[in-house]
Amino acid sequence: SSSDATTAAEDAKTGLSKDEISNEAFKDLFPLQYDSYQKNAEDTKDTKYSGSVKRSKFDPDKEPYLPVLFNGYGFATDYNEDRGHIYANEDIRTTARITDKSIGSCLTCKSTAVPHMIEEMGDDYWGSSFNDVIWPKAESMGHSPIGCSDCHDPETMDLRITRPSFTKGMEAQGIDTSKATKNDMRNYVCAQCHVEYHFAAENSEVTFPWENGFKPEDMYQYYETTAKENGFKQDFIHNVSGTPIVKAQHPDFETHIEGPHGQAGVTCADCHMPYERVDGKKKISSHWWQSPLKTMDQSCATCHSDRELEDLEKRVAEIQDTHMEGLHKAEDISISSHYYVNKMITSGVSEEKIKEAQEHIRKGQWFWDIVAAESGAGFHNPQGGMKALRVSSDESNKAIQIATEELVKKGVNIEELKEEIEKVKKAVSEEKDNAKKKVHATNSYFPAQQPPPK
Amino acid sequence: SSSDATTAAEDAKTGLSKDEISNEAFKDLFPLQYDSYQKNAEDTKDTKYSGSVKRSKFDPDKEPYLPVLFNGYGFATDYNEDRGHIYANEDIRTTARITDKSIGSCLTCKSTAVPHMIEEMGDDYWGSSFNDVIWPKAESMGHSPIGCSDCHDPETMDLRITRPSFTKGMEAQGIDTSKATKNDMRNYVCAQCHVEYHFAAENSEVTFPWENGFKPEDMYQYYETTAKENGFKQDFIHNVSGTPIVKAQHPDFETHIEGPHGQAGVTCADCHMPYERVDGKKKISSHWWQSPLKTMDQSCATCHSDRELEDLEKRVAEIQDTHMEGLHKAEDISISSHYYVNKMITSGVSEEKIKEAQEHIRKGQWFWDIVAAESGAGFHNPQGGMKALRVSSDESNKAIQIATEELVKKGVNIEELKEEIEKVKKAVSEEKDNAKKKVHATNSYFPAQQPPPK
Amino acid sequence: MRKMLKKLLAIDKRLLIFIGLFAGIVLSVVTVKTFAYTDSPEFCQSCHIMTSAHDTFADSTHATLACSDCHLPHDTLANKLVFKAKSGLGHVYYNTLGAEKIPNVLIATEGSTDAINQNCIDCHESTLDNVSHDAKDSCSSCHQAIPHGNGFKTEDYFKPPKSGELLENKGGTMNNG
Ligand code: HEC
Ligand code: HEC
Ligand code: HEC
Ligand code: HEC
Ligand code: HEC
Ligand code: HEC
Ligand code: HEC
Ligand code: HEC
Ligand code: HEC
Ligand code: HEC
Ligand code: HEC
Ligand code: HEC
Ligand code: HEC
Ligand code: HEC
Ligand SMILES: [Ca+2]
Ligand SMILES: [Ca+2]
Repeated sequence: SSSDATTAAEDAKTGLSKDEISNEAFKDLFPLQYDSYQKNAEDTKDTKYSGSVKRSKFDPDKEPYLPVLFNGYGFATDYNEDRGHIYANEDIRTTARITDKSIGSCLTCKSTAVPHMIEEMGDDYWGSSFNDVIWPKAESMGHSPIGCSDCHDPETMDLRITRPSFTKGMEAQGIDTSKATKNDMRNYVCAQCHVEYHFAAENSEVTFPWENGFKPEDMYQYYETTAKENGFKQDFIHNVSGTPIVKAQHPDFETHIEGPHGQAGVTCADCHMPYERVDGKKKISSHWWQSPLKTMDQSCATCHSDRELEDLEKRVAEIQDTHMEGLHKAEDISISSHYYVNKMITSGVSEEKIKEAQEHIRKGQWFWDIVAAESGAGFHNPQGGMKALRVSSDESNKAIQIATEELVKKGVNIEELKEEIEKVKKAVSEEKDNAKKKVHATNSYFPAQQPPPK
Repeated sequence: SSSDATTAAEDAKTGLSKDEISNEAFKDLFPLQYDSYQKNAEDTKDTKYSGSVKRSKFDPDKEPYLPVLFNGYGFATDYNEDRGHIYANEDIRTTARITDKSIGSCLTCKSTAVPHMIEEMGDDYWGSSFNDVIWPKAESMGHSPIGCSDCHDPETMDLRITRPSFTKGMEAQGIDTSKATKNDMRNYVCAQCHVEYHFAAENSEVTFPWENGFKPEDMYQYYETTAKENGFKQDFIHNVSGTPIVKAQHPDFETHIEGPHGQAGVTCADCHMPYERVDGKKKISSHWWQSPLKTMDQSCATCHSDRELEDLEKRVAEIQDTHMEGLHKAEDISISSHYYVNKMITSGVSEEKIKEAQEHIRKGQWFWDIVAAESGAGFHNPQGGMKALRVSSDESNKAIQIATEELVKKGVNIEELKEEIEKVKKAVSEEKDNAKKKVHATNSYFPAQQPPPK
Repeated sequence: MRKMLKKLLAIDKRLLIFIGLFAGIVLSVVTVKTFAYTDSPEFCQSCHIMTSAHDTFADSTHATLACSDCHLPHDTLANKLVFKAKSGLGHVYYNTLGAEKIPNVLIATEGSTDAINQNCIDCHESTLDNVSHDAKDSCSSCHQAIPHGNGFKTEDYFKPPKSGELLENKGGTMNNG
């Protein structure tokens, strides 16, 4: 606050190289933050809807029907609860979603080597082979999983943005990130990664769909216009309904920023990196990123000191329960819509009507997925989440209505169709092997619709 | 807090009779509150979604399709924006919803004479003729519109409950209102009137459906079980679809109490009766009940002093815009569902299927109406409102799906049906005379379905 | 607080030194000057953990008051002294012997909230008497930000960061409250 301090601060330097990417190099200078960071490895507790236990999202108490909903895509094979930053490299190496076709872009949010690779390789980074080129290179550079240099300038420890995709995404909305305030930066460092993205058709660059805004409908509009014009049409063709689907991924920043806290100027770091007293008396920003429900006395009480924490916790649970109930309803309607359209295809309904129904499925899936992929189980934006689920159900229902009309015209028995859908769902949920659930999503009544791989 | 003060308070008496019901009797004793009350007559400004201008809810910028949605009920004829308490008697006298068949219960929330009439007449009060018995009696008793004695004990000015329906409604949920805290009372005095009600089948008593809770789904469950067992099946039969409909009314208390403010212990009076400095120096509770958006510096700023009021106002607008957009979508789907079922009836579909579809229409209409009838345009509970709209759309869509299947089987052209629905909506919205809009809701293609009056 | 004292008594010989030290402070209130000093914002702020409470208070409408105007009971002098000694004991204990037990977020204890509330009422009596103005358990239920509440996000947060400030603060001198 005093201007003397400012001058002093400007001269301060860590003595580290500006290219430092190893967490260990920071250890002696910042032992408190380094120790705090190490706790990311210890935190292995579940909360009601999240937490840090590496277990499958397909578990019966989570989202057992995802193998149907993502059928035809890697997310139907292997998809786990996320956990601490320290595991990022381990987890990307072991996921079955990485195959020999995977590209450099997949490392973008996992390793401290990425900014240097982009600098060195230019646009070649994005499309290079993950297994053959990018991973070995990162290892040889001595990288860390999501580490100090991803958020801090090693020379000055200033917060900084290291992923160009973020800067470009904000620019598309007219926001100049170089003018960011201290408060902004406490959102922005997270918003480099905790956001929805796709790979640009041209060069596989990680791209954020923010041109029209951060709301689900804004991003959908982007995918229907600019993305298509640039050649990006879908992430995958759905194996049940043949629909071109845009997969949503962790839009934590977009959701939060449009929610009650984001709109009030509260930032990710306020809840996920609360000040904590360590080492006797010193206060640091926690570098143990986890569910704030585990640290409510630090994460929430600073602002909500007038409320009993127990009441507040109950309130969060209410918000999340309402949200998750809505999510499961919307997913269920989406499942039906896929099978109705599968039946349209096998019953010889006109291409035109099938396409019309698929448009609604695509939109319906986007609007529940953008909510399912978000990590707060509704807390980051309660009204916004529920709105997305309302839109989702409406769209899936429209697909079902178009299908019903055409199927009855073709003499299809709708009762039988409904029974067959229930049978598939039963088969999927009874399959104990999570990796095999996806196999039961199609059968002789509902044959697979995905075009054979090129 | 100090025990001397308490004793003093206990002895304090106004000198007024315990049966005083005229506002004017309080004037000299409490000139500041009395003057504040008088301002209810002056406040004649609109806000974006509410305000105090007496104008039709059917105006194009409000809810032009209500004459379709309430077709067959008084609310399709005359329904206005509510305004100050001081107008309550004038407005009940002039509304076209009062006919020669109207009963005493309709005065329950409008006049200070009501508690005495109930005392005097017992259960005969509820069902007596409004025009012939109740209104003349209230006039002769020298009543006021919603006045001091409705909320205060005239002898002590203590807050009190004067409407037995409220006490009974709370009892059904196991809440003993005689144990209310001071804070509770600042909700309860309003919750005597600003709540959902129906007339009991047996004796027309004003009854609150709270047995299972305050959420829309809790109240709906009550109407599907206890109310039916007690003989209450519907408020009216819908003239387009023949569905037995439960009309929702002003559930402001139920909505607020389940929302973020209600759950945090904030009360109606905190926002709608903020402390204000009048007469140079003295502070009173404002008795000018109106939209708090007109007095944000008193109503909101004390609690939210850490936020810019402009930002807060923008936030309210965002919440309300999102909410009202969802409401209009849900209403639109509900309209379609009514017409689809009308077509089922005229196409000779089986009674059983018609009934099934009507069940969904009934539920769908309840879930948007409980939100439309609430006065905060979504602000009193943003997530809860959006959830109700999600459920509403899902139910209306189910009705449409059942209808589509059956209608196509009967060879009905769905495209034509959709066009006819658009024509009706156009006719309703083009009719300039609000009272005549309802006439265009039925026509030769969609004949009226209401049973002839008994 | 009572639990705290029990713990305190259960510890070791340092206790004696500690009590002696504190008794000294309490006794020295015989001089009016010391008494006034230990009431002042400067004294409270001398504990580095109080910085944020002080800073937020310092640009509030109540900046001309002493901390103790709010934080200590004023009904009787005896009561004030006992309260002061008790909570003072707590604060000093934390800062000397029990540092690792200092909570991450300071929240006023129930006892001190009651004292604070009575002080609000005492000062503002004249404007409160014609209106109950006591709907909630405490004045703070509505006046959430008086006098510390605006502090979590100082204006600083809404300016561009100063280069090097995190480095300078690496040991954690920031936001001590
Ligand atoms: C724009 C940043 C970004 C990109 C690009 C990205 N991820 Fe992630 N990834 C994240 C974030 C943030 C999380 C944790 C949040 C979550 O999953 O909810 C995560 C979590 C994961 C996890 C652990 C949890 C799980 O899903 O099983 C795996 C594995 C993973 N990503 C693999 C990949 C692969 C494979 C790709 C490329 C197809 C990829 N990531 C591309 C940001 C990204
Ligand atoms: C994912 C982003 C991220 C990573 C990774 C990260 N930090 Fe931080 N760090 C932050 C944020 C945000 C702050 C708070 C800055 C502020 O308040 O302006 C911070 C603050 C700090 C501070 C300032 C003092 C304090 O505690 O507030 C130091 C020192 C620091 N970090 C060191 C490290 C070290 C060492 C590592 C690696 C072990 C690291 N950081 C990794 C985001 C990160
Ligand atoms: C460089 C990319 C990147 C940045 C920057 C980043 N994250 Fe993450 N974050 C991830 C990935 C990837 C995961 C999942 C790791 C895994 O599951 O293996 C993750 C996981 C998490 C988790 C889940 C932890 C758990 O135990 O379930 C939280 C919480 C989190 N991040 C918060 C933040 C916050 C807050 C910030 C900013 C201060 C931030 N992240 C910055 C990539 C990033
Ligand atoms: C007002 C507090 C608050 C803010 C601000 C906030 N979050 Fe959260 N976040 C939560 C809560 C509460 C949860 C739910 C945790 C649970 O259910 O266990 C959560 C969950 C998460 C998770 C999943 C944690 C887990 O256990 O798997 C991630 C990742 C996450 N948030 C990232 C972010 C990011 C990135 C931002 C900023 C763009 C952000 N959050 C802003 C409170 C907050
Ligand atoms: C930096 C300050 C800050 C932090 C930290 C914070 N909040 Fe909030 N919270 C706010 C603000 C500001 C609002 C908006 C209302 C207002 O202005 O008071 C709010 C609103 C809320 C609401 C009501 C909105 C709704 O969606 O129902 C809940 C519940 C809530 N917070 C819970 C939490 C929980 C739980 C945490 C910790 C995980 C938390 N908050 C952390 C500042 C904060
Ligand atoms: C349980 C209390 C209660 C009962 C019983 C009640 N009302 Fe009301 N009335 C209200 C409240 C509260 C409002 C203002 C809130 C609103 O309409 O949003 C209101 C508003 C009105 C208005 C003015 C606005 C409008 O709707 O045009 C009229 C007229 C009215 N009521 C007529 C009636 C009639 C006729 C009946 C009997 C069928 C009746 N009321 C029964 C509580 C009640
Ligand atoms: C619709 C309910 C309602 C009506 C009608 C009403 N009051 Fe009040 N009044 C309240 C509430 C609520 C309070 C706040 C009480 C509290 O906080 O304990 C209050 C407070 C008061 C107080 C205490 C001082 C103050 O201003 O807080 C007086 C005196 C008073 N009202 C007089 C009147 C008079 C005179 C009338 C008629 C002109 C009247 N009231 C009509 C609800 C009402
Ligand atoms: C005895 C019944 C009754 C009680 C008690 C009551 N109201 Fe009302 N309220 C009504 C009626 C009826 C109307 C509509 C009058 C009209 O439009 O003619 C109304 C209208 C309103 C309006 C709309 C004013 C406008 O200008 O649009 C507000 C706001 C309001 N009430 C708030 C409250 C609050 C807050 C309380 C409790 C402190 C309360 N009411 C207690 C019956 C009541
Ligand atoms: C946290 C503040 C807050 C609380 C608490 C609150 N309201 Fe409101 N109320 C609002 C706002 C904001 C509006 C929207 C006004 C607008 O759109 O102009 C509103 C609107 C209304 C209206 C319509 C006003 C008009 O202009 O027509 C009525 C009636 C009403 N509320 C009654 C109640 C009742 C009864 C309660 C308690 C059961 C309550 N409110 C609790 C803030 C609040
Ligand atoms: C008596 C205190 C009080 C009053 C008066 C009050 N609020 Fe709040 N407000 C709260 C509390 C408490 C919360 C819940 C979050 C928290 O604990 O800070 C909240 C939350 C909010 C939120 C976030 C929740 C959401 O739904 O997004 C908004 C926005 C808000 N208030 C606006 C208003 C407005 C506008 C008014 C005036 C019309 C108002 N408040 C009046 C105490 C109050
Ligand atoms: C105008 C009255 C007033 C003055 C003057 C005042 N405080 Fe406070 N203080 C409060 C209130 C009110 C609370 C919060 C009580 C609650 O949250 O219930 C509080 C809380 C605190 C807390 C607990 C942490 C927090 O921020 O909630 C600390 C520490 C504190 N005050 C220290 C001080 C110091 C040091 C001074 C003088 C520099 C001071 N106070 C001056 C009224 C005051
Ligand atoms: C010797 C260092 C020191 C001094 C001097 C000091 N405090 Fe504290 N204070 C602390 C510590 C340590 C805590 C946290 C322990 C706790 O919660 O009791 C604390 C907590 C508090 C709290 C929150 C807990 C409670 O008791 O309600 C308040 C309020 C407070 N101090 C006010 C003051 C005031 C007022 C003064 C000056 C009269 C003051 N402090 C002087 C060290 C100090
Ligand atoms: C020792 C006397 C004293 C105590 C104790 C005190 N105040 Fe004040 N307060 C004042 C004075 C003097 C002013 C006028 C300051 C001004 O207008 O600049 C004031 C102004 C105010 C104001 C109006 C200005 C504003 O900031 O909105 C409010 C509200 C207020 N006080 C509330 C409180 C509350 C709540 C408490 C208890 C937590 C409290 N006061 C404790 C003396 C006191
Ligand atoms: C239910 C909410 C609520 C509670 C509880 C409350 N206040 Fe207020 N207070 C207000 C509102 C609202 C105003 C603003 C009036 C205005 O802007 O005209 C206010 C204004 C004030 C003012 C401003 C100066 C003046 O006299 O107009 C003072 C001082 C004050 N309150 C002191 C207190 C004290 C002391 C207490 C505890 C006994 C308290 N308040 C409890 C809501 C509350
Ligand atoms: Ca997790
Ligand atoms: Ca109104």
